[in-house]
Amino acid sequence: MINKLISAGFGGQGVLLLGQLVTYAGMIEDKHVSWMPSYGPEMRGGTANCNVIVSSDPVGSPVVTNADAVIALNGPSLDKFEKTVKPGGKLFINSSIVEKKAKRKDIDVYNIPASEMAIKFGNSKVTNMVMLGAYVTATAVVTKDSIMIGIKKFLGKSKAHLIALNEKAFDAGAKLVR
Amino acid sequence: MINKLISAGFGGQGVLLLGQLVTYAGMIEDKHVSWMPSYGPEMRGGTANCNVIVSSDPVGSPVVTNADAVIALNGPSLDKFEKTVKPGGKLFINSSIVEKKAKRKDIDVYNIPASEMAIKFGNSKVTNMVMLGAYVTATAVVTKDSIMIGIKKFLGKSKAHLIALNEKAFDAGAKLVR
Amino acid sequence: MKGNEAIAEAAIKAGCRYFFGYPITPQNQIPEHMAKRMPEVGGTFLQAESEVAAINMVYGASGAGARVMTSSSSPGISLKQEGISYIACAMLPCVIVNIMRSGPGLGGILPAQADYFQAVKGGGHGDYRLIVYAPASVQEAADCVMEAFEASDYYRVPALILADGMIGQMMEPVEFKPITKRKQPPKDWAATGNDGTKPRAQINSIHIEAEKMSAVCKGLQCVYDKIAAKETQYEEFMMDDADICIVAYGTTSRIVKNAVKKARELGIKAGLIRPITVWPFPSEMIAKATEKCKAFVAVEMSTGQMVEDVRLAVNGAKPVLFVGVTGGMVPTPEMVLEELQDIEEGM
Amino acid sequence: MKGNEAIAEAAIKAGCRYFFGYPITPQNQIPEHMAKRMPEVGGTFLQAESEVAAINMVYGASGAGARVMTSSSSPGISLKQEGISYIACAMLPCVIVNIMRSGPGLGGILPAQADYFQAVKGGGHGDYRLIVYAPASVQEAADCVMEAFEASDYYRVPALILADGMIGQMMEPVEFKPITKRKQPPKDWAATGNDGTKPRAQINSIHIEAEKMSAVCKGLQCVYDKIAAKETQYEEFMMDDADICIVAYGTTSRIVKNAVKKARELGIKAGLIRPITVWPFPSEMIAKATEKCKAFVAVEMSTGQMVEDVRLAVNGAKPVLFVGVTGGMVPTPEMVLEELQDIEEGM
Amino acid sequence: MAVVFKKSNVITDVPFHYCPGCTHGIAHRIVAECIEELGMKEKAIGIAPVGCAVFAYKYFDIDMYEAAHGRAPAVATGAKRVHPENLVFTYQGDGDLASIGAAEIVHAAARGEKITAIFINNAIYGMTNGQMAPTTLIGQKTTTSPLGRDPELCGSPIRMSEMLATIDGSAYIERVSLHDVRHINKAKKAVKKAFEAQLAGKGFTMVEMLNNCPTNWGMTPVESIEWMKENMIPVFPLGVYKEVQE
Amino acid sequence: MAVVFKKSNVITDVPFHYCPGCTHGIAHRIVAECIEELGMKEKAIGIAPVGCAVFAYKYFDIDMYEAAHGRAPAVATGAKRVHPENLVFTYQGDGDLASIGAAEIVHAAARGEKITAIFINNAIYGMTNGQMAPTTLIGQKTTTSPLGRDPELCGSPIRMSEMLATIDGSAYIERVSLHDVRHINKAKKAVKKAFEAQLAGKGFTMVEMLNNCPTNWGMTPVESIEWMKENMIPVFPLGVYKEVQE
Amino acid sequence: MARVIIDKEACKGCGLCEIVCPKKILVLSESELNKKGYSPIEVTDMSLCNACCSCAKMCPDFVFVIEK
Amino acid sequence: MARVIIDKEACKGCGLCEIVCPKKILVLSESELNKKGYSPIEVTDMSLCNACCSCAKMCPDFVFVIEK
Ligand SMILES: Cc1ncc(C[n+]2csc(CCOP(=O)(O)OP(=O)(O)O)c2C)c(N)n1
Ligand SMILES: Cc1ncc(C[n+]2csc(CCOP(=O)(O)OP(=O)(O)O)c2C)c(N)n1
Ligand code: SF4
Ligand code: SF4
Ligand code: SF4
Ligand code: SF4
Ligand code: SF4
Ligand code: SF4
Ligand SMILES: [Mg+2]
Ligand SMILES: [Mg+2]
Repeated sequence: MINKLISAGFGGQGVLLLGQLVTYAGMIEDKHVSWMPSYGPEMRGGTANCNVIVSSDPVGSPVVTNADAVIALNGPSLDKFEKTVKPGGKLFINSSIVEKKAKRKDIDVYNIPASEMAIKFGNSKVTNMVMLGAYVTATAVVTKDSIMIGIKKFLGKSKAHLIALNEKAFDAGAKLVR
Repeated sequence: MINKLISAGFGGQGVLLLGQLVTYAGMIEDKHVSWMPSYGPEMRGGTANCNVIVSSDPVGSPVVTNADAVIALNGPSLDKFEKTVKPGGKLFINSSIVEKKAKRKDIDVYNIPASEMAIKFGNSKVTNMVMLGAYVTATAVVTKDSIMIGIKKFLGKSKAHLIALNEKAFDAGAKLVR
Repeated sequence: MKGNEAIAEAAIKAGCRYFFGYPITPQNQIPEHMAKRMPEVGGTFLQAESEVAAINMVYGASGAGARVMTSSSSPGISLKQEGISYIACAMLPCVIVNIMRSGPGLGGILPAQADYFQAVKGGGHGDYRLIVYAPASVQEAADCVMEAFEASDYYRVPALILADGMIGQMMEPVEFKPITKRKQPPKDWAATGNDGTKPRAQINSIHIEAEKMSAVCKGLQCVYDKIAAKETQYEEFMMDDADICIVAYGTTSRIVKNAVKKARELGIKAGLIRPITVWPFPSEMIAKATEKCKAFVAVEMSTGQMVEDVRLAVNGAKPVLFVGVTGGMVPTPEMVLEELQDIEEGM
Repeated sequence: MKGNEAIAEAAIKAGCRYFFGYPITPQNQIPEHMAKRMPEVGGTFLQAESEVAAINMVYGASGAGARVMTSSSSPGISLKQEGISYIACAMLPCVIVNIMRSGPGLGGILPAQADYFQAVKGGGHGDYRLIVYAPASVQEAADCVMEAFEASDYYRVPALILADGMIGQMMEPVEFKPITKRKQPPKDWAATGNDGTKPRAQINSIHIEAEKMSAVCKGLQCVYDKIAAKETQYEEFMMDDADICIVAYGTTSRIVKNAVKKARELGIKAGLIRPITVWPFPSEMIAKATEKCKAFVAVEMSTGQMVEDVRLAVNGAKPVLFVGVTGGMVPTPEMVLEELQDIEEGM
Repeated sequence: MAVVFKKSNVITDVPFHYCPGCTHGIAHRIVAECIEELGMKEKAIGIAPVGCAVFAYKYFDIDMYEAAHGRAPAVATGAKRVHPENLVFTYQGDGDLASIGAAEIVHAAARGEKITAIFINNAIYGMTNGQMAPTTLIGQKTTTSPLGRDPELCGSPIRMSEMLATIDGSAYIERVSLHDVRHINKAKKAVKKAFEAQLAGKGFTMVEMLNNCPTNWGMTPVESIEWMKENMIPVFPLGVYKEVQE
Repeated sequence: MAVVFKKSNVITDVPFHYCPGCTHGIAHRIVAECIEELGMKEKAIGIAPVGCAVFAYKYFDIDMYEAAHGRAPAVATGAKRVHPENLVFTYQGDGDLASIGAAEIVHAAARGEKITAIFINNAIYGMTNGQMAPTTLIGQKTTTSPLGRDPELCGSPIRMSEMLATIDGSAYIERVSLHDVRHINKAKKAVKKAFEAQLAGKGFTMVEMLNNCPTNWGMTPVESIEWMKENMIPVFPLGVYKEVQE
Repeated sequence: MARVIIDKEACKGCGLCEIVCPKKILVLSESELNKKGYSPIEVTDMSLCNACCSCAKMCPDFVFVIEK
Repeated sequence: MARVIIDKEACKGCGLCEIVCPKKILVLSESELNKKGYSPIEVTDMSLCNACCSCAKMCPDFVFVIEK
């Protein structure tokens, strides 16, 4: 098994963290993993993205060229990475702020109004969690349990009160693709 | 004709200027010349020296290995360069402050009490001129006239009053080898 | 763990207790990790006012006998060149990390391998060398750092970890192995305050007389020769029966491995020699490969730097080709494969 | 005239009106000459607070459209590496002079040729090149400076004068020839204040997207290829019937010439190829010489740097030997002769 | 109806990449309006730093440079010496001006270089994600002072305006803050004065602006404005530190 | 008969390479005697600069470094952090400390680095043969200001003691002069105070010493002493600029 | 009468204008999102605006044009 | 009684001690030269010396040892 993901959006939308959570969950499940951002977060605005590989064999190149899935949190990400999804792969779009539709017909496209849902939950920062819920559920690369372990670790003690919110957002995303 | 000189002494004794005057005189006499210090005067104390070549043909390497003449203004210079004089060449020693004697027998050695003479003229700075007078006179590489043109140029207007003193020192050196 | 964090933690595991650095992407997790961890282990993390200051603090701390590290990325490493040259001449051990980004100039913060020349030929002035490790995974980055400290102390030659930005930013699992200690000579040359029981320390790089300076250079050269003989490291991958030998280091080598596998599927007998130390460079191994291989390909994220060392090693025996992308682009297995197919057709 | 003075005066003759520098032996006569002459010709001499500031002032003045120069010696040139990389990326023309002294470290102030790698492979980070002139006499130093300004403006690539300390300190007669002007493209990219009649200036070296940065690197590469094709300069000396080809540059080449003449007297057919530009390097000429010559010898004041370029050019066709002294020592014709005799015996 | 406020024509149409609520944008506006109001648009040359304002060269619609980290004053010197009649300014963060570029700013002042430094003091390294700056407050947590800045370990915040005011070549130095409209208006006056002093050839000029960095302070923009006012101003007193008359 | 003066045991037997009458030698003596008198010979670490004092590492009979030009404070920082209980000092010229090393000295002060800088201000670059220093006086002729330093072109002399005194981390800063015996005695007291403040952990300390450079000023040693007194002291007033009590 | 013209796509929803408006007529949208994913600023009651330009001076992103 | 011991070879003939000696008993030699080529300092009348050490404190080159 090898699963390659690209998670992309504006800097600040949490696309890197999204990828890290998948990576961490993979590690928990004793898989070989790699996570590689397209850049360190030196710049805001612009498009940030990361390449995630979860695999039963040791990871060769950490660079994703034929993605099993792409998560696009904003318009420019869709423009840039739609073509990278391999035929039969999955494309997750944050339809709240991406106006364009996907053009590819040979892939599964999921339009998730993630930003709107996040705002409904009262915190636009969990947009990525909605997307993550949808992605994990639709692909089953890792389990929700593993993801939650990661979320708890990343939030730490000082932000433990946010765990529930994150889970709610995750579940909302999950529900949309079930 | 090719004539190679090494002029050496403490930094501050004017060994570089001595070499420059020979070079300049050579140029005036339409010869090919090169002047190369062993270092820029970044350091005081220690031994400064310069390599001078005056030649009827274009100068190849500016580095003097077999010197026609060596001028040693201090003890360390004698130690260092005595061996560089080619057989039959000339060695000029500032005997005022160099205690050792030359060891070589296959060369002409001139012991010139240059520092003492300079002090007698009231200015220890003309030590190099005494040596220069001896060197030019003994070797006839260039003429005194050419040297004097150089001296005038180097002293410039502001120090024109020192021309006579320099000439006196030069002549004193010359007299010793005539 | 992120590559940068693994590098920082490995240094601590190797006994590094002093870190002087200045922020620059994409290596910030190194100083940040150090800022957190050093107080915990009784060490000192200090953010210097600049890269120039940082490398000179390294000079100071290393001269005082400590294990010390600094890290930066391309433009910052350029600023350290004078200091590195001083450290090399004064024969002070230390570890310098360059998480390369794209250049020249401010360039971009995406990964590159365009500082190869600077690292292996000497970006600073004068005749000197660094021991240069080029890890290809987070695990190897950690391993190299530990080894770098040991080797640097042993030879009194500064060591450089030359990692592309991907190694620094990537997350992979890492296991910190116990350090392989060498029998180290005592640091009796260090400035610690002198009670007269040993000659006093004179940490220095000025030698005004040619004879002296020349002797110093020759002394360094001897050490470098020893290092070249003993410290060269590389990995071979599918080289046993390879017709085409690819040479690549760092993340690029992982992409090349994918390409080699694909090539094999297509019946092209490709193999990889991956330098782990890029100085000393595994020239001998490559030279040996000329006996069996029909062609060589250097793959780099640069416009062609390591390829010169491959050419020098191959020395005209076989053709040497070059595949490179730069400016933050990453080569794809497909690009490499295409080149391999072209060669195969030509053969 | 001293080499340093000739270099400074040649710059003025070439229209250079801005000089920013910081004192360092053995190049001080360059800033000192500039300090005297610039006010006379309506130019500006400014002593910067450091080499780092000086190279960035050059960035500023060149970006403003001026002909500008800076000079230093080895340690100071190391400090300029970041700035040089920026200038290269922003494609700003300028002339940089390195009067090399011995290194590494503070080293000595005696002449050396140990900054060759730094000059031709890129001492700074990233993929860039400088046009590097290596004059062998005071006259040639002056000529090279003039040409450097023209070539640098023409290609928008910084030029470096790589001279050993002897060239800088030596006095030889010099004649300033009228400058050979090139048809220069207008400096419409310069920052002068913008009245809206042309696109505004954006002097810059950051390109955050890989595609953009990669395009910039490729653009530079194209220019470098052009320079390599058009600007390579060298001198041949007694190469017509040479069996042994020596390659040497700068003052070393003059010593080699003496050695060649002596060798000829002994019946050894030696010849010299003297690169005048060391980047671009006269590789083609050397490669051609492999057809006739039986062996090559690189002679340098270093522990072996240019010899790599000779090896790359010879590419295994014939043996390449190396004679080098370093640390401020100067090779003697005798040393070279001995090597030639050894080769002759071996042949 | 007349337009009473619109974007200065010295600002381009490229949207700022700054984080929401980052006062870098306000500083840009002030500088642009001063240039416009002084009628110097065609004569202005700006030098962007390395820092969050690295792309300032895209935002000011005048001839611009992007300088190496900390070296903007040297670049400005080069430019100004070639075009002495132009208005030349640098725009630098606290990491850029007070840390790596400390020598360059000190010597631009010492030379009495006729340039203006717009100094954005946000007590942190914004662009590289929140490391300690020389201006970071005692106790302030940053990624490289995770336990809060400890003066024993790494000293106290440096006050550049006070320091540079001791130098003869400096002609106008003022510290302002961008935390509310009144102070923003003051800041604009300061920039105009500095520009005027530059154009009058009086010497080196600088306006230090206290700025926020909500992202790396870990606050909302509104919280950050409050923090700035409460915590920064006591450490960095506002006011004119140097004004050469003549 | 008792010996009332002899060479300090902190000075080696290597003869100084300084020019005749150069006060670098006096400064060396003062520093050495203070180390000896404080009983710190075995705990002292000195950092020589690049400048005429480049060979200071040969002259002080203690553990010594030779640092890169201007970087002695950074080197001292590295050494002091490793050996916090030692007495660490730099010995730097005005080119070294005030020009190329301006950032390093400012930040050593800002960090409150517990080191002492012995700052030799001779208003010129001695070692490289007489170029202008940041401390060169207005009108003073040097090889790079052949017409005399012109403030319009290159500013006025920088006063480092005054400048560094504005920085919180500095604990003791005094300017002294070596032009006569009385002032030499004062200079020694200043060095001892600075060393003591360092050892008490108070912060950064510096003693700026006005020195001569007969060679590059183009004077006899005796003339140079007179010139120093007449011309340098008015521009660089003597006195204590910072003294932190506690 | 004054008019505040808002470029919603330029707004980053920072809320700085909100705190400086003397008339308290600026609020962040609770329903809308612009293309950058921010809730943009809105005017609640334009008639109260006095064209003081405080919002425009505080806004880091040139969202406002103000007419009077 | 005081004694001034002079290391003539160390002296560089700068004359600084000469100007600070309160007793004016130090003068540069008019006849002698040391190995470095300098005219070294000499004491004209040792009996006048008060061992004030001014010379030693002013001398940059440790020429003096002073006894009392
Ligand atoms: C030589 C060099 N060192 C370090 C960096 C990395 N770097 C980029 S911006 C920056 C600091 C930014 O902080 P500041 O100047 O305060 O500006 P801000 O982002 O806070 O506005 C640093 C260290 C660099 N680009 N170049
Ligand atoms: C990086 C670098 N730049 C320049 C030099 C050359 N250099 C040597 S000493 C010196 C200045 C000396 O002046 P100062 O610091 O005032 O000391 P002084 O000789 O006057 O005591 C310079 C510029 C150098 N060695 N290294
Ligand atoms: S990181 Fe801070 S300074 Fe930079 S744009 Fe964001 S808020 Fe502004
Ligand atoms: S050059 Fe000047 S500072 Fe240097 S030793 Fe001579 S007199 Fe002293
Ligand atoms: S102009 Fe004044 S009153 Fe009108 S919206 Fe803006 S801040 Fe409020
Ligand atoms: S200040 Fe500007 S960016 Fe911020 S909320 Fe108001 S309009 Fe939007
Ligand atoms: S000790 Fe005093 S009196 Fe005696 S020689 Fe020296 S200065 Fe003169
Ligand atoms: S001060 Fe010292 S060196 Fe100078 S003359 Fe007197 S004894 Fe000699
Ligand atoms: Mg900042
Ligand atoms: Mg000085």
